[in-house]
Amino acid sequence: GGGGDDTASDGGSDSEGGSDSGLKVGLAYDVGGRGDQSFNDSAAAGLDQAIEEYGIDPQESAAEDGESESAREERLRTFVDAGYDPIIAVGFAYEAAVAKVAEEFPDSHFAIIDSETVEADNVANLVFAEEEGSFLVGAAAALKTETDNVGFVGGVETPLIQKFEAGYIAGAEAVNPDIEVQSTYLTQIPDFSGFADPARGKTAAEGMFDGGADIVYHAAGGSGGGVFEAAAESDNLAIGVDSDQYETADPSVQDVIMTSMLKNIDVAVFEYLTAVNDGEFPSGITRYDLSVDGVGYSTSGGQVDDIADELDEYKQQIIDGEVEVPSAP
Amino acid sequence: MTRVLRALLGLLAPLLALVAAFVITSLVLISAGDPVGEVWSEILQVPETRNVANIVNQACVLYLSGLAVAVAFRMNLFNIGVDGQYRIAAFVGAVVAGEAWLPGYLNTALAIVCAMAVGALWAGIAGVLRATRGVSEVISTIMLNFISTSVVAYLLREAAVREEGSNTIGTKEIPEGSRIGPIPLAAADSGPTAEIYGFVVLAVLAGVAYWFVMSRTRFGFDLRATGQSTTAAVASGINVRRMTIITMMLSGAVAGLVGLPILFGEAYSYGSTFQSGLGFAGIAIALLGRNNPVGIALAALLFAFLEEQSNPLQILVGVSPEIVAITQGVIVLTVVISYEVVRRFLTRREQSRVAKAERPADPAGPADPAPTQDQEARA
Amino acid sequence: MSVVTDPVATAPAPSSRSQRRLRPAYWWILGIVGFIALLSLLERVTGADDLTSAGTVGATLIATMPIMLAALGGLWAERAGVVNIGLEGMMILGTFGAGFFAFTYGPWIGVAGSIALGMVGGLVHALATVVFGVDHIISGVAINIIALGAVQYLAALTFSGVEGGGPTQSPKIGDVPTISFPALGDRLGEVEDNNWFFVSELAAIARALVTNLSVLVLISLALVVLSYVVLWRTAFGLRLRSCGESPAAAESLGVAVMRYKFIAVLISGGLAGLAGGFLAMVASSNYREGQTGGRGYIGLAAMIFGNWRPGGLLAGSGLFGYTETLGLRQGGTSVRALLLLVSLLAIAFAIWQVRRTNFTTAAVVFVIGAAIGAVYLSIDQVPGDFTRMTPYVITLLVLAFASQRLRMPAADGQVYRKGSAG
Amino acid sequence: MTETSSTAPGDPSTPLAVRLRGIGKRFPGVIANDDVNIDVRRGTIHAVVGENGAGKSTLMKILYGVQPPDSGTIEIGGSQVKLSSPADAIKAGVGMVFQHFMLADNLTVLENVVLGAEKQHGIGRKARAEVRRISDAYGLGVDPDALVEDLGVGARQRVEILKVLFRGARTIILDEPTAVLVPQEVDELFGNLRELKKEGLAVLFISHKLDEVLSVADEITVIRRGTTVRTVVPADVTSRQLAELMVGSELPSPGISEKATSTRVQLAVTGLTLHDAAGRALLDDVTFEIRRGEILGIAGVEGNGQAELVEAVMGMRPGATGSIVLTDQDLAPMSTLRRREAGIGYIPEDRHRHGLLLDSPLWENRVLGHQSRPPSASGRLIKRGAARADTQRIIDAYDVRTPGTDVPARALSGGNQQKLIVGREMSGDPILLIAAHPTRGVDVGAQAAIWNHIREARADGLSVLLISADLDELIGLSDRIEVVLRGRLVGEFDPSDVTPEQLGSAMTGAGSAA
Ligand SMILES: Nc1ncnc2c1ncn2[C@@H]1O[C@H](COP(=O)(O)OP(=O)(O)OP(=O)(O)O)[C@@H](O)[C@H]1O
Ligand SMILES: Nc1ncnc2c1ncn2[C@@H]1O[C@H](COP(=O)(O)OP(=O)(O)OP(=O)(O)O)[C@@H](O)[C@H]1O
Ligand SMILES: [Mg+2]
Ligand SMILES: [Mg+2]
Repeated sequence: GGGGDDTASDGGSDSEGGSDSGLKVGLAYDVGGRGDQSFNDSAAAGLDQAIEEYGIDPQESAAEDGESESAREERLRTFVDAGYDPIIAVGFAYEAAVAKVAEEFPDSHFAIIDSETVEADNVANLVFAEEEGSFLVGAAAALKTETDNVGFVGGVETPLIQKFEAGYIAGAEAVNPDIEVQSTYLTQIPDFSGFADPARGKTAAEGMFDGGADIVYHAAGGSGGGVFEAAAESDNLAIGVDSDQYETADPSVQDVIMTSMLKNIDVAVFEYLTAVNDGEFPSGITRYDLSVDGVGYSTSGGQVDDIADELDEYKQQIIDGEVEVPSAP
Repeated sequence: MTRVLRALLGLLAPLLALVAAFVITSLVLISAGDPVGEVWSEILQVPETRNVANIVNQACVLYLSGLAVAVAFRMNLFNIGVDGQYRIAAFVGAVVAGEAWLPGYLNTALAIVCAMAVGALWAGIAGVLRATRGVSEVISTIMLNFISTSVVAYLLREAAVREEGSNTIGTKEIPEGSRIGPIPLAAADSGPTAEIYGFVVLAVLAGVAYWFVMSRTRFGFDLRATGQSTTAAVASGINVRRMTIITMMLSGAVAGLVGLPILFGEAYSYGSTFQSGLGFAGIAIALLGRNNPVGIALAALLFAFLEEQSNPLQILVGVSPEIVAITQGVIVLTVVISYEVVRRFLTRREQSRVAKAERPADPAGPADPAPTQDQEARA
Repeated sequence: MSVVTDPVATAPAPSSRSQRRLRPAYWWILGIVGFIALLSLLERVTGADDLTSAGTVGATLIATMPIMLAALGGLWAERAGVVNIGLEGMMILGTFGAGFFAFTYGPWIGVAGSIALGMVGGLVHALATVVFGVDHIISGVAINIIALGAVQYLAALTFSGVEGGGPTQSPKIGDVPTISFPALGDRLGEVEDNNWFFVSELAAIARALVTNLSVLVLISLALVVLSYVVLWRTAFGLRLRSCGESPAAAESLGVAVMRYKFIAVLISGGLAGLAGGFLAMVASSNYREGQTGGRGYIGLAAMIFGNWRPGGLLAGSGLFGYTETLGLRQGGTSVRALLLLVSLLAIAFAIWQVRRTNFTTAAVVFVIGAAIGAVYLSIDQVPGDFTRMTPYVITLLVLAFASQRLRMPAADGQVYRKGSAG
Repeated sequence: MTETSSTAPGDPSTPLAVRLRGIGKRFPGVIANDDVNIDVRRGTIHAVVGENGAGKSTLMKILYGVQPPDSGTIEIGGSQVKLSSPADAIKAGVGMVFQHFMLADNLTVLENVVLGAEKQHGIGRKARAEVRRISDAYGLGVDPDALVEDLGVGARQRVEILKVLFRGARTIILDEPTAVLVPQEVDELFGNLRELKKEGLAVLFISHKLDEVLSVADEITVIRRGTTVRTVVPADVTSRQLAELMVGSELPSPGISEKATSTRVQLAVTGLTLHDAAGRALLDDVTFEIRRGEILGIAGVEGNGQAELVEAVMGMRPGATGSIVLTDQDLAPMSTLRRREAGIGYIPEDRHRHGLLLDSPLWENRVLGHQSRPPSASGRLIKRGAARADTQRIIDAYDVRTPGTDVPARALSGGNQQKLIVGREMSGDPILLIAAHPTRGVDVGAQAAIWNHIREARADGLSVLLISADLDELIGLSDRIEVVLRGRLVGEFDPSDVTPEQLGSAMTGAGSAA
């Protein structure tokens, strides 16, 4: 059977600790689904934690590449018809679908990640300040680089990924206005293979390392594995994205992951489900930014411990509004 | 007599294929340990009204794509580039419609014409390269697909309007007056989703036009003749180069329509989540429909049906919906195989009729075919 | 008498073919040397120093191999007269085969697994086209659909819930060994850094070849040579090619046409599968859904580009891998340098056309060349969107100038039925 | 039969090379062969004649293992054999040269020859030497490293024979080998055959040209409707008797041709010149006129510019210069279609490549080339009903044997396909007919019918440009003959007082122009 089923029910049966809340939660992933080692996985982690603690009854389904709008809508409707409530849509691709289906089913509840444009009483918008987290790892890169040259590899050139790029560049330039930041994207819309092509990711990163960079940050989903490999092979460093990739990466490349930009979708999903479990259905925008630790950077591996103070200072400045982080390059 | 037989066999072939696809898919499911019965009962259940609407809508889009491929196929040109053509055409159509230089439906008409023109020009590049430089249209359209991705991505970023806080970008929305209104499928209580694109009407018209041009006009005759034999076409006075360019452009113009039902009936703008990959589906559908307008329609409906019905598989049965891709592919393959079997049968009949006509005094008397001896049956 | 006919319809002039056959054997070497010299000149003029760096060469090798293997797969099938547009699907099967078998049993079994799964695709294609006489394009398209669906389905079945894996990707898989001569590499690196005209470029290439060179790259290159030897220097190859040139003639001489076609398509599938395996194991280190990214189609294009010859398809896929690599690495500067090259070549071509009194062609080409030159002068960096088009545009350009000399096997794509001899 | 062979033909004591007994072969609805009995003796040339579709090729394919017989036995060299593939036949010492050449154009002569027989001498140097040796021994003059594509028909034929000899065949089948050859080439071929005969080989030989058959064969077997009618010796029969044996009834005498030539010039070609890509002249300053009601025959060895001449007049060759005037219209700037509309009918040399859409029904083939004219079209539309009706008219008038107008052209035999083409090109009352090999591969009955149609139309004022490799046809039909050599017109002959031999020597450049 489809993977979502197996893993989800595994999680369910493990849930000794939680009281059986009887909640039926539907999770509609973006392309890639659970196991993409990227942001879908992050959402899945939040769900798993909720399963553990509240013993909810989950169901998952992933989008297919290039699918039609109606397929996304139908996915949500199928959840509704099958009695799932709430339904969490992972990714901005569901923006239009959630808007439409939420209107059709005012009694059901929805959450959408990465979109704040859907306005409805039964929709919660869980959004992130990716640029702020990226700012911090950009600053970290600038502090750590020995060549004053760092890189950014984006998977697919979308406004979302451009936010990562913009924050990263701003952070690097905040530390060193003269720093050179090389930046590239692997593919463009609608070719989303840039999130799944480690070979290209590796080539792009190698180009940056050969071009003088010694740290490369990726926001390229599955292609990021190639970036890590390129760093490992050339004795340089890389920065992970979304989750703490030091934890999940293969041991052979673990050491090159200096830090990761954390986008705590798991936290967002878990917090949302906690609220639901408590009987309230949040709606409207919840912004996960630095001030609530919705984004940040990871410290496992200890490679950024020596600059933690400087980074925390930047963090405070951003929270205080002293530093404005751009969200578009 | 033969016509009736032909029609019967024509129906038999796809049926055979469906059965074969059913069996093969079931075997895959069984060997993977998935619940075969549940999968089929989910897929084969009667769709609800809103699903019917989705199926028709999706089929409309696939139909146009299949038609675009078929136009070129009829001339033995293989337009793999419908994907790129519809993408760039839908983008231009969206920009034009979004700018709303003209009021109401004039704007719509202008956008449609622009989209078709852009599709035609983009495909025309491949046509010109083929006609004047002998470049295989297979390669050039593959290359043009990739190029159009970059071009559209670049232009989209230039032209995009981006809502504050949104992670998607898109062209300006088409004003209400220029949208193509939906056709409600059933009583209002089935909800707003049970509507089909108004564009379906245009798709049907496109199909009729295709049929008429191909089978009733001199242009269609020239096109088909060139497709069958370039050399005979040249000898009969057809300008093959011109036909190549025109046919590619025509194919591209139809490809230009592919994205428009979505654009005018649902999305109202071209953006990051616009449906992709329709051109490749069109190839399979044109092949499945044997370049025949009705066949293409049936193929498109079948594909759309399978897509729609498989969508909830993961949620309700726990089986990955990709299983229907196997079904679709197997159908394409088995349909052709069963047509081939039927064709051989008919050819053999034809042969024997001709032979009887050629030698009326044949001592064999009435035909007594001995199929076991037949060359082709052994092959 | 200005009526034009399709180039396909007019018989090719025999003399041009005879001339081509007389081309000396060292033509290739001369061409490569000339190309390197041209690039190193270009580097000096434009300052785009990534054009021939060891990194570029190494990445080019990696980017080239999957395309080349797919193209080689196409070559085998088409030389036997079967068009294989299903290369993409067989390649997809190969990526999964590598992912699954390498994960379960280790890298070499992974290689074997990718080949085996590719061959399964080849088997379906062979059954459909050779045995059932299905149109080759239809079968290929169907295989692409089936392969994609099957692999997605299988991956969801096998990798879900596995540590590090998921429905769309396998866990990290081991790689076949690589060969390195660090000492030699360092020496060559020094030469490269000295920036001597031509010598440094050669050193860069040599360095790429002695640094982290995957055994699979060597095997792939050996397969090209092997394919040439088998197809053009053995009786088996002659028979196989005769099935693509004139199956009726072959059958009339006792060649088991169906068997050769069948074998050829199987080998074709195996090579395409290996292309996928290479992608999963060497170019990256796991199976990922959508990993092939249309490289099977590109392989097909490279094969046509290479005139259905092993050397030619190597050049075609190399050009592709090279331009793609340039675009991905320091695309802005490198591709700008290429603009200068294209512009100058176009102008040279225009001048040559003037001498052959083709004034319209000359004018058109000259204007294009001049326009490209103007673009070159007016920008410092080519924007990212356009660097990514480079391989495709270059391929189109080269074909537009060279494709009339291409010649496919005479019976390519035709369905052959047994007993058609006579 | 001047030379002496080691064994006397017809001598029953000569050992048999091939003995066919009771061979039967059915195709769906057709009996291609039925109780065929033939004895072929060693050291003889044995001809097989019969109408189109009589079953000759089928029989030969059976003997060569391409198709299995349904019944009957085959003995080769005295022992019974079962041939289930050409490989078996080759092993048994049988070789075959097919009606349509079985050569791969893109391979070299050597590759074509060794294909399938690589075990004997490999595919390299040894094989090349062997090919040279055989070529020299039989005077075939074949270059092993030439590309087959670059060879003319005669040379291709010799390659085919070489293929057979290379495999050490003792029995050689030649299916209509002379259809595409000019007299000199035919003589060369016959010389080669006699050479083979002297070596003790047996030759089976099919031809529609009965005079040839009578001159070269030692024995002749006539096949009618799949059955052997009789085996005769050339000395005992005339070609007319042979023909009557073939059709099973008396042959109608061909109508006497009366000249209908007027003085009005219908077609005037002046200074027509065409070069190939390498700058070689394919047509060199060709100038001629055809008057109303006149048939101008063009004689020439294949490949001397006939095909180019026809295509240039039809407007299918870009780059041709010179003037072409039809009645008063200058054709030069016109497209092929406009030329057809101006009144040119065109019977192409290769009916499969240029004349037909093989997979389209007959009525669509009727439209081909007439898609802009009534009755098949009006304006931009095709009139299907009218086209069908007119196809039926052609079927009736030209005796095309077919069950209807909706069968695909591929289903018709060559002769019937040709009749359909002739009928189509004659409709719409053309003023000029360009006929390239109008009766190639067509049996005697159909041949006579086609000739009659051309003659009748000429009487009504049709001008004809006739290209043919069949010199008897050329002499019998033409009012005037021009000889073409290397793209130039080198001499004009009056058919009433020229012999094929004279023509032949002019065609090869040996004779001087009259
Ligand atoms: N493969 C086949 N399938 C069906 N019918 C066939 C096949 N081959 C031959 N025939 C039929 O068998 C008959 C004999 O054909 P064959 O080719 O032997 O004639 P032929 O004597 O060689 O004629 P021709 O003089 O035109 O070459 C024809 O009427 C044809 O319809
Ligand atoms: N493989 C085949 N399958 C079916 N029918 C065939 C086949 N081969 C030959 N025929 C039939 O045999 C008949 C004669 O074929 P053949 O090729 O001998 O024609 P032909 O009269 O010799 O014409 P041509 O001289 O143009 O070759 C035709 O009716 C054709 O349809
Ligand atoms: Mg015959
Ligand atoms: Mg014949």
